[in-house]
Amino acid sequence: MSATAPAPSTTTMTYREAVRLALREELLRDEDVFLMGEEIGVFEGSYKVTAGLFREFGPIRVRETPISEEGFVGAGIGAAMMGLRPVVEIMTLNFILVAMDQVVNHAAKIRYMFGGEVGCPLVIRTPNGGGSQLTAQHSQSFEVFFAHTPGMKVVAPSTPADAHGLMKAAIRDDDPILVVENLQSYKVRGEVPDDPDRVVEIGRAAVTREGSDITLVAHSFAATRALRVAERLKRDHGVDAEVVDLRSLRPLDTETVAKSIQKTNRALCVDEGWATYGVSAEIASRIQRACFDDLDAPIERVGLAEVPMPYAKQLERAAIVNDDKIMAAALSVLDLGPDVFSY
Amino acid sequence: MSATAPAPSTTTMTYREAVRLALREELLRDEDVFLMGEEIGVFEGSYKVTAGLFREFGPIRVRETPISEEGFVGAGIGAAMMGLRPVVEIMTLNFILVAMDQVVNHAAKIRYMFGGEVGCPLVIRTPNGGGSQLTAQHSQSFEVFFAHTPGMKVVAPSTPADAHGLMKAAIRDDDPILVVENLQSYKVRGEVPDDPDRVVEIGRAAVTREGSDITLVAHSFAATRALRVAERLKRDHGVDAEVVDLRSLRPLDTETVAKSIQKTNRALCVDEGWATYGVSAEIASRIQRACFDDLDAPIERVGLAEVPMPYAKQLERAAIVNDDKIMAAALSVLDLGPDVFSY
Amino acid sequence: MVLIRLFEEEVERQYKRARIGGYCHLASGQEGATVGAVHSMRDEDLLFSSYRTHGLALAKGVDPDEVMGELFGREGGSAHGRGGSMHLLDYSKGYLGGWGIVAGQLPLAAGAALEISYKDKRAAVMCEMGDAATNMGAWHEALNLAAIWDLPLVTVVFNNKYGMGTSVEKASGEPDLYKRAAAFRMHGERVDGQDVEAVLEASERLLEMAREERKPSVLEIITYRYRGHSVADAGTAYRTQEEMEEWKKRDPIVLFRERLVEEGRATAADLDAIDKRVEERVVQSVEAAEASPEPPVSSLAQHLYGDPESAEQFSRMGPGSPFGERELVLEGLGR
Amino acid sequence: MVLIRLFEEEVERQYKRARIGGYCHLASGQEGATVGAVHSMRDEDLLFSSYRTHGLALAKGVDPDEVMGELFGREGGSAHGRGGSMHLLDYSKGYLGGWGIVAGQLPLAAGAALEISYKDKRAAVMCEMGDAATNMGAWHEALNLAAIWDLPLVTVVFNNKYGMGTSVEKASGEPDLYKRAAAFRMHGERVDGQDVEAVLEASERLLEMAREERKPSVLEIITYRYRGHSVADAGTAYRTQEEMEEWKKRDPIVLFRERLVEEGRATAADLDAIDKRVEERVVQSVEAAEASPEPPVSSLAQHLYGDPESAEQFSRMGPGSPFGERELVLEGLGR
Ligand SMILES: Cc1ncc(C[n+]2csc(CCOP(=O)(O)OP(=O)(O)O)c2C)c(N)n1
Ligand SMILES: Cc1ncc(C[n+]2csc(CCOP(=O)(O)OP(=O)(O)O)c2C)c(N)n1
Ligand SMILES: [Mg+2]
Ligand SMILES: [Mg+2]
Repeated sequence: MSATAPAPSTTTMTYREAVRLALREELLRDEDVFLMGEEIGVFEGSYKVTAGLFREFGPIRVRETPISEEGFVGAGIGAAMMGLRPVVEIMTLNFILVAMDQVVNHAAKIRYMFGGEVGCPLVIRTPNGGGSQLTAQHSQSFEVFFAHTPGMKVVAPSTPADAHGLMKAAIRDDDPILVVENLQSYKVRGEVPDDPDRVVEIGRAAVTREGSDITLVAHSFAATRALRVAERLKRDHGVDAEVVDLRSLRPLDTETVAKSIQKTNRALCVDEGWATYGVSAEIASRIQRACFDDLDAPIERVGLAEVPMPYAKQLERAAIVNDDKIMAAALSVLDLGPDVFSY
Repeated sequence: MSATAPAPSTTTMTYREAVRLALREELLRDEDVFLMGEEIGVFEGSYKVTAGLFREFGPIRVRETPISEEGFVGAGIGAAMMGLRPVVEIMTLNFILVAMDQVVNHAAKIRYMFGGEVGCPLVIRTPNGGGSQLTAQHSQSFEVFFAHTPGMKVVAPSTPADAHGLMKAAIRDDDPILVVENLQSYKVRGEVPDDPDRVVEIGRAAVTREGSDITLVAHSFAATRALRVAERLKRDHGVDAEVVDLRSLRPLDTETVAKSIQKTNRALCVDEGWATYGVSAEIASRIQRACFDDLDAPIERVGLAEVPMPYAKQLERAAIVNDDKIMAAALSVLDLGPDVFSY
Repeated sequence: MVLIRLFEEEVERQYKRARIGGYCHLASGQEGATVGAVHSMRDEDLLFSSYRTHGLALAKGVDPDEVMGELFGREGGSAHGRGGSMHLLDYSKGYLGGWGIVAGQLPLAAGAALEISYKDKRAAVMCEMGDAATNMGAWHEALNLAAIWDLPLVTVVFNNKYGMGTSVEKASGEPDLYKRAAAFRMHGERVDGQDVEAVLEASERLLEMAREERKPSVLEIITYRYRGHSVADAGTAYRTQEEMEEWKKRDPIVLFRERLVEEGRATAADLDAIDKRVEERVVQSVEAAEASPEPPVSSLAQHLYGDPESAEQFSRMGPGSPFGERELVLEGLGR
Repeated sequence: MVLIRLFEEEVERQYKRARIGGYCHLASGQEGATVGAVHSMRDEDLLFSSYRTHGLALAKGVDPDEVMGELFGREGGSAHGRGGSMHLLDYSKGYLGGWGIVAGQLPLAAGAALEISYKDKRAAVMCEMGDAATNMGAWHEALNLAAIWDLPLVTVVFNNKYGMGTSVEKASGEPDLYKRAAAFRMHGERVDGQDVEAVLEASERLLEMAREERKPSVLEIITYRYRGHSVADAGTAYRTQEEMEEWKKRDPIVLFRERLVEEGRATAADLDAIDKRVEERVVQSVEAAEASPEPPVSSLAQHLYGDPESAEQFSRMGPGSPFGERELVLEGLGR
């Protein structure tokens, strides 16, 4: 950024409001953009993300659907092939499984399979995550399925500014994108630049805190937790942790992650989802290669206990990733605490 | 095995015949076992795996279904909850996506979500793989989706003996299991012990070739390729490669893999599927940890080009994993050939 | 019906006191549909349902202590505190679970009916679902299988007019939902869910048809939920006050009570006595739930897999800890 | 019809010479259905189909050179050799693709119809599918959406009696497939597919209804495939020789030819001349395919993503090489 540019003005808002603002701005900007999903109209969205938009834009631009995820995700794909820019809400990530074939076997394949003759500028937005006793069928974070699929792009912002900027970039992008929101992130507050033309480039991680002793790598709400833990590490242990917020899972910005670890020589990957065959597996496997000569300790991972989410409060608390677990894991990687990984 | 035990007699057969034999033996052994799937009866199976079984066991034990994967996978789950042991064939792995919700949100959750009050002894068997110009929607290997899911078990045998023994173990197991077969493996020949009581334990990798210079880690048809490449490495370069056939992806036998690499100090993971967020990511990320002080070189991975499978022969050939690519990659890891990973 | 009504009122109170968490879907207004459908079932018949479970579980004979225990997340709950409100289950009572994915339970119910047919048992499966679930692909596939395989399956559509905030008319091309059975040459019919005896008659007949003739069917029960979709929904954004009032005039409990007294089948005093016993039963269920222990954190990994060997298998997995051991090390650090 | 028949006969020859690979689904016997359905479409109407594509593509006006080129896996193919037999597409001609997942194309077709409605265009979408695809959940969801949203969609079911080796009667609870439209209060009708003019009349009328009145519909076309499900299937295990012979007596090409001559609308000589021209056209398409270059291996990663920035984005991904670079390094090592 040039030194003479005026500091852009910003507005403080929640993540939820930032997503809503992005949707509204894009609806205003481009007539081909429309929203589609269950209860996003009169009901204003199950998590109120689309509140007010039905009243403002009406039933064509904000299209309410029956419970038919396979049908309306597919309809989004077909409309996108024809040049519209549908933004399809899946009430929570868990329900996308009934539309899996449409996403993985159709949306992700279209441009390549037809030799570039037709594209699919589709956005699917949906919250993942757990932590409110919603149990096994309603608390998952398997965005890795989509990150594994060539032809898809996957972003998972953690801040209001990124939620706003990446949503806008996704809507303007020519390829199918899964935008992973997060039930816990919705109430996170932050500054969002007052600039309807600002987008955040897809495929770039952000160093959200600089440090020299360890790198915490995370995405979505885990990146928010990682920042909090970094502050605690500083306060309680004088440790300077660097935090890399992946923001985008596909494309994955290995370079930014590797550069950080080449500096800190230690890494902990944090992921709200299951670790095994999860996002952190790819990160760790890339880092061990890119930073082979730089690592002072093995790359460690913290993830959801590898069980379906239990209901009882204390079981759920034991299962999910929380600040204390990340803290203990980081201290372990730093050799400043007990080895929590010797299971 | 005790030294006095007589060498068990064996029969040479194809992988396809070994699967069929396992199914037949289990149908004979347990009346609660039944097969279900598209075209597995009169048509004898799209890949002829079930040939002859409909004639022998009739339409109740070998149940033909309409094209309704979500419906009949779910019916398999419901029947399994009631104590039957359904073996559901999905014609190829690609089609399981329409039943994804039934597998991931239902089968995998049942026992845990209901506090152990009811189980789901279901087998889903299906071939993965590409290599015959079957293109984008028919050439995938995303078994990692299921390996990521707690509650599921996933096995992926490469030899006729394992195909036989693991299928039988899967049918007798009390949990939902995906048995990944492979279109290329079906014609692989090998010895199968003549013992209808033999099962292969789920969750144990096999060292299929001993060596000291590098470990090739693979599953399914890639493990067959790895063995062939190991022989070539010996013949052409005097290199002794050890081959670990994972056989089971969940549970994953990290111990056997780690022990091998602690000996060879070098590792190449081979996977017919996409590498990014794929099976090899988990392997590499576990090895870097378990073998942190043992590795002489970064763990490398070979996978399918990260595109939907193209049709044109030479594009498909360029996309898939083949012996020559594995060879070149292994030499690169061994510092005996050009660096093929410096992309 | 009274037990269900009062039980759910207590559930709402406990929810507001944060003794119950997660999603909580109440069904006041639907008791006629629930009791009418389920009371015609035999012990050997099996019931599958959606996430709106409490009444169905109680009607199928699940112990109120176990239902309340589950809502409290206790070991004494019907799923030992792992499932919560949406995932009650009592295998011994033939209640095969509450399920959270709309229409996801339909294929499972078809599978349970397949088992009955496979074993040639004299029993039937009833599968409860909401009106909106008829728009899911799983409905189509499961019913088609039931039709071509002659499965003893009665699919019961609780048509309470809305799926969350979306009316049946808006969501379904054919809003006379029972007519959708015709796509499978299957018998379908509609009944007034506020008249518990009418429901009872219909469901008894269709269950019998399933059990004896192996003929599957669809029973659409017209009813209404007074409350929002879940405790989190006020339920007023998408429907009018008048509509709600109108429906309350035909409350299934009041209607049945009036009929019983009118026809001399019971006195008001008899019924008051029942109400009183029921009230006590509800209080007792809360006490039982409170007395039941919380599942210990050390049991986090329990019940993931069935066979006793698997613990050993999984302990060999080491890094990545797919059996949750890592989390156990970190136990007590919850925040 | 003759073009399609002869073209596919040539395709089979080329397949046996291994010039064409992968799955290859022929449709001889179904030409009356294909031409009748598609020739009533306007240029601005859109066609989606299953994997049994060749005839549909040709009927919608896709250049035979491009079809044969695609089957040969050449740059000149309609998908530049990336799609093969199942995935022909010509956007400019309104042919929106052959698709390989049974019923997977239905929701897409509904989405294209939604675009027409969104933009208020005077056009319609036709979606071809097989009989067996009516048993998939996607059928149910897509048609329901078309119904409630008044989408200009004509769903055409090519009922050739079998899905692979499974008969319609065995697979579908309601084997009169057009009646399944009633589950969405949608118009459905059935027509004889061996009579190309009857099909033409019906499809023209239904397309018009979609275009002008925004009324979706189902058209079931009764027809037969002479060959197996794909080139790999002999097609004899599940049906009798008599049945096949019976159907061949009502060959759509022969019937139409006879009618034209009988009614004096063409002479045998006219028709022979057409046949000859068509034969030449087929030969020419093979020549064109042979002359077209193979896609270079260096283009392996091309067309994965649309925006020109993505190459740069992906090159930063490094290890794991999601853009296929590693494979390019290994190029030429194919075995
Ligand atoms: C596949 C899927 N999509 C969305 C949801 C979220 N959801 C839960 S209940 C519900 C409404 C269901 O309505 P209906 O079937 O009429 O049952 P009711 O709630 O009225 O009893 C929705 C949209 C879900 N659980 N599953
Ligand atoms: C979801 C799915 N399941 C299975 C298959 C394999 N398969 C391809 S075509 C086919 C038969 C389809 O029959 P029908 O719909 O009648 O069309 P037809 O082949 O007769 O034209 C099957 C089972 C598939 N492609 N997709
Ligand atoms: Mg409802
Ligand atoms: Mg057919």
